[in-house]
Amino acid sequence: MSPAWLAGALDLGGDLLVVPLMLPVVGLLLGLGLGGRHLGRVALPLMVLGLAAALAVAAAVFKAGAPLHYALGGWAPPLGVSLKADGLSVVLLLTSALVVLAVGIYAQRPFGVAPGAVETRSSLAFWMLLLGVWSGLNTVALGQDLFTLFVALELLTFSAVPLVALDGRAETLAAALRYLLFALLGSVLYLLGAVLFYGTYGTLDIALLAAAIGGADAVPAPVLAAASLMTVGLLAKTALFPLHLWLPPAHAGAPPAASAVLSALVVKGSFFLILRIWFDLMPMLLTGMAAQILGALGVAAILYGGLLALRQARLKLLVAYSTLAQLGYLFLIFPLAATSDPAGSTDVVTGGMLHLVSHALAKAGMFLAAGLIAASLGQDQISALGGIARALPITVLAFGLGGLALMGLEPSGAYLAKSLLDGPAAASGQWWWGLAMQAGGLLTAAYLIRVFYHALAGFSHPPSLKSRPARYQELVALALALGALLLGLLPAELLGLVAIGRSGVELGGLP
Amino acid sequence: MTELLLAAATFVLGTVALGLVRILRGPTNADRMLAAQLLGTGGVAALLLLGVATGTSALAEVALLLALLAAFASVAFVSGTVSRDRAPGPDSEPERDSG
Amino acid sequence: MSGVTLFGLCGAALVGLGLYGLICHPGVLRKILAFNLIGSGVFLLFGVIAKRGGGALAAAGTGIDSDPIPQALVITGLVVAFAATAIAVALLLRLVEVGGRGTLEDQAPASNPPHQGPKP
Amino acid sequence: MSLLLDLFTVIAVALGALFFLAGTVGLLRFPDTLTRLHALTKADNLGLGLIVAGLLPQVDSVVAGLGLIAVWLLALLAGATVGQLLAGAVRPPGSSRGPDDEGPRA
Amino acid sequence: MSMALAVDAGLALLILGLGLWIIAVRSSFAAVVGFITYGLVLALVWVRLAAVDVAMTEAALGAGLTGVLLLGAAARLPAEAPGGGPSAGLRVLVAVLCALVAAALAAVVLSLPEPAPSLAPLVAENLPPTGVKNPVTGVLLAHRAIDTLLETVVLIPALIGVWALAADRAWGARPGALTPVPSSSALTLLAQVLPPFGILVGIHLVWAGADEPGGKFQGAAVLAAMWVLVVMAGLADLPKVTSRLMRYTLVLGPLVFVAIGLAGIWSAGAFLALPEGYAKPLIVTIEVVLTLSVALVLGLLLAGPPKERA
Repeated sequence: MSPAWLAGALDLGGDLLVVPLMLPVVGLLLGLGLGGRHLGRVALPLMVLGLAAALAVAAAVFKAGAPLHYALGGWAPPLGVSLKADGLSVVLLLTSALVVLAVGIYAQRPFGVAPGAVETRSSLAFWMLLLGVWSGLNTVALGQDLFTLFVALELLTFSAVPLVALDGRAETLAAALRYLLFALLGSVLYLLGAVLFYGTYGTLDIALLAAAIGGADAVPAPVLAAASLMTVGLLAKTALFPLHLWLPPAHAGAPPAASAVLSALVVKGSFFLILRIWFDLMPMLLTGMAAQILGALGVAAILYGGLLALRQARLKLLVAYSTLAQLGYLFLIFPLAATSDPAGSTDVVTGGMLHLVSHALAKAGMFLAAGLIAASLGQDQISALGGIARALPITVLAFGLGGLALMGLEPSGAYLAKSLLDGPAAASGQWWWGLAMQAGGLLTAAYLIRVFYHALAGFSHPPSLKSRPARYQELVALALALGALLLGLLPAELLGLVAIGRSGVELGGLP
Repeated sequence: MTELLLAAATFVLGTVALGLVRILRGPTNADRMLAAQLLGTGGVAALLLLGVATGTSALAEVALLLALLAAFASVAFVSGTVSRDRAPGPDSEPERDSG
Repeated sequence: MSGVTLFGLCGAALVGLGLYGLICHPGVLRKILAFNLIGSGVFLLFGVIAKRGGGALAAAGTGIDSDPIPQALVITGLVVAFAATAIAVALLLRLVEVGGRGTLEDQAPASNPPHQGPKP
Repeated sequence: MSLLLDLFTVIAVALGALFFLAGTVGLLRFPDTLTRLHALTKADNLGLGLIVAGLLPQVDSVVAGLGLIAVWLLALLAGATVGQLLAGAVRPPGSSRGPDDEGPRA
Repeated sequence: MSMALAVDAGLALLILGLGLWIIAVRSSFAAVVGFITYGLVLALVWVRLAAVDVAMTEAALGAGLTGVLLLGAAARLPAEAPGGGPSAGLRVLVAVLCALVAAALAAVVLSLPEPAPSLAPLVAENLPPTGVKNPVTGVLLAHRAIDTLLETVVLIPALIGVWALAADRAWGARPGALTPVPSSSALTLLAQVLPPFGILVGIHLVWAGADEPGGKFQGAAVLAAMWVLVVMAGLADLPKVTSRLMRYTLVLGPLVFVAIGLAGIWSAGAFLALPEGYAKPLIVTIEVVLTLSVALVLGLLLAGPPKERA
């Protein structure tokens, strides 16, 4: 199948977008036929292909300098459904492919099946669900129809929730159930918003809706209701404060390979849709109140997540609370972009996406490293980490580098992101957003230094390990963390890729 | 004739809806299931009446589905009550599953 | 007031009712029921919008009495809602089996949940 | 002729509706589950049967008529079985599970 | 007209009353019985909204399969302790907030534009190339085929998610959430007579779905219900979760759909496009294979995770 696909991708440029859309789906379907015994090994080449496809789309978008469009089935919207790859899509496609591939390599040990052994429950479930998450993310990245995006969100949810409860303990089952209830409420609110859009404008296509809303003199009541309902629903899925209750137990309780995917990618899927709604669907509504509220919630998340991370006794819970805080940064782009000129707002979005990628790589690396530490020690109490830096130097280095990237030290992606965000914050006189970022950075440094302190203490007395991680697992975590740390070295032209499809967006155009 | 058949549909629906008071009062779950079953049959009758009244033949198929699935649900109900406790007493609260 | 509008208001009320149940009921099964109630309220709005979209055309004598697109979306949505319910029920039954309870109450949003022993 | 058929429809449908009323009254007024069960299964099946009979003259094709009868037969079968099952479930465990075993043997 | 309005008003009242009952009643079992009744009434509402396809889906899936799933869960749950949940004051606050949400939503519904926008004429105009006469089927399999494809794909992770809740040692066993009813001749008879009839209805729904109301989801739900009935009567065993044949059947439908979609790139110029003149046979092919896969998935979702037999 793959050679034919690649050949098709090569000589049918326009159909390129179908490849990232369908590759994980076909993998998922064939995977069930194949069974858990071989799935882990077969998934790897598929993931490499997926990365190649994402790179090909990125190259095509970069070359064209404009978004790529594709009408599925040859039916143009509003009757049909279309796909679009712009700068934002490319970022999500690439990040997903990278993290999924890294996790795929890491998970060969916990979820692989030795040749000749029988299929186990977790081996089949993990790989199938990982492919499900990936399918959902790629569809979220490319979809342009509000209902298709709903189905993609459900694909993401149905794959992510069982990952949380993969080990079957009562705590993780309860965490998964709570996650599911939040996510389902989110989906149904999103769907409610979508139906109101359809009832008002008779289409679900983002571009057509944006044109219709932009052309109206006043915003009709159903649109306001739809915007708030969809945003609240997606916030519940993204776990923005105060809808975050489900996240820490779910992300901390899942197996490390699953936690990495959940924290790095799954919550970003719903965040991505919030971006689409506010920047592509109704940019003119992004004035005043809405943007300020989202920003304020972001600040609350940064402070709350940071403070609670400081108080955690367990390493994985600390990393999970850190995710809450880091998600908060992403929401600062709404008030900052709303009050900037078009060029400034493009910078802000670029900064936000950079932060998204940086956090995805760093957090995936940290969760994988934390998982290796927990498996080696048999527990993950932070106070009992003494000497671990001597016993597992590469793993601890990976965790540390990921931590540095989170703190936003130069040349990390987060550093570049913050500098892109700081400019507009200062220019528009909104110093308080910059202050919030500084405070968040300090908190991040504080909770990570606590970990480093314990990990480096007792250097002369390495603890006895229950098991040793495989070298390639340590290297995968290290590579992810290094990627996050060196992201800031990307050349400026490549950063321009993110802005493709952004230009000319007039934010807050409505009186 | 159309008005008459519609009126009959309303009447049947109204009466079986009245029977739903049994769902409220119980006392056993079997009584509640009986009321649901009555509503199922009444719904089938109302669908047939509506279908003939409005000339929509597909409604007979909806009625067919309704009858099929209502029977299915009743079997599941019996399977549920039997597996749980063989004789639901006058108290309708589910008992703790001991097995 | 037409029947269609009546069902539209009904859908709005069902969303409110389900929302209350989802937030206030301690039992997970009841939360699942409440979710299904919200879902059906939303689907009902789809149906109302489909019928409204057909109404003007039916009046114009086109022989169309409803917009098929929202109807198709509801069919898709119903299947997805069934799958969601199946996962939720399976999780709940497993939680009862392993943890002996059908609520999520006891371990509410504590930032430091009771110490969990090391994974075997 | 058509008037006669219409008259038949009116009478049969009205009678059927009355049976539904009777079933509801039985469900609400009878003292215990078993008697309610027996009252109900008879009443609603007869009611549905009468309504189907009344509608037969009004449909325009034989297939549609057969469809109506099929719905009724299905409801009859399902109602009878479910009645038996429910009766078995309602009976206390001590008493014999008689009705179940006397049911139509396959 | 007034008679029709009376029917609508009665149905709306019934729906609201049952909704209130489902939320307010104390016993879970009674709430589930209320939910099944609610689904039956909802099917009637869909008929009144001129959505016969949806009415069928609601009757089969919404009331039927979901109802059975929830009944099974209610039967297995331990008794709820009375009380629990938020305090009375908080409840009142939530109730007021929810009432406000409902009221705002109602106001929005009333403010929807008039005349209502509609894609119905566009669908009617573009239905002939698909070769089918039921516009809902046309939308599901041609105009918005990607939604239908993704939705059948979604069911696979959902099923894996359910299976993943098994105990490790039970992997390879048969699904265990369906309680067989103690053998009873009445049930055996029903399980022998009903399925042939139901299978006929299911096949008819799929076959007729191209041109009349009906389609694969409705047909598949009926087939799944019949299968589960036979299993509950103890007349057949569920397949083991490791069964190869079952797994191939599960993915056959979506894979054929993807393959036909990909072939569309070469034969009709776009992914999921159907070549002119072949549209109807291809749609019927997709419907038939999807019915098999979807019926299997629905039945297995109902059957729960694998469990070792005691």
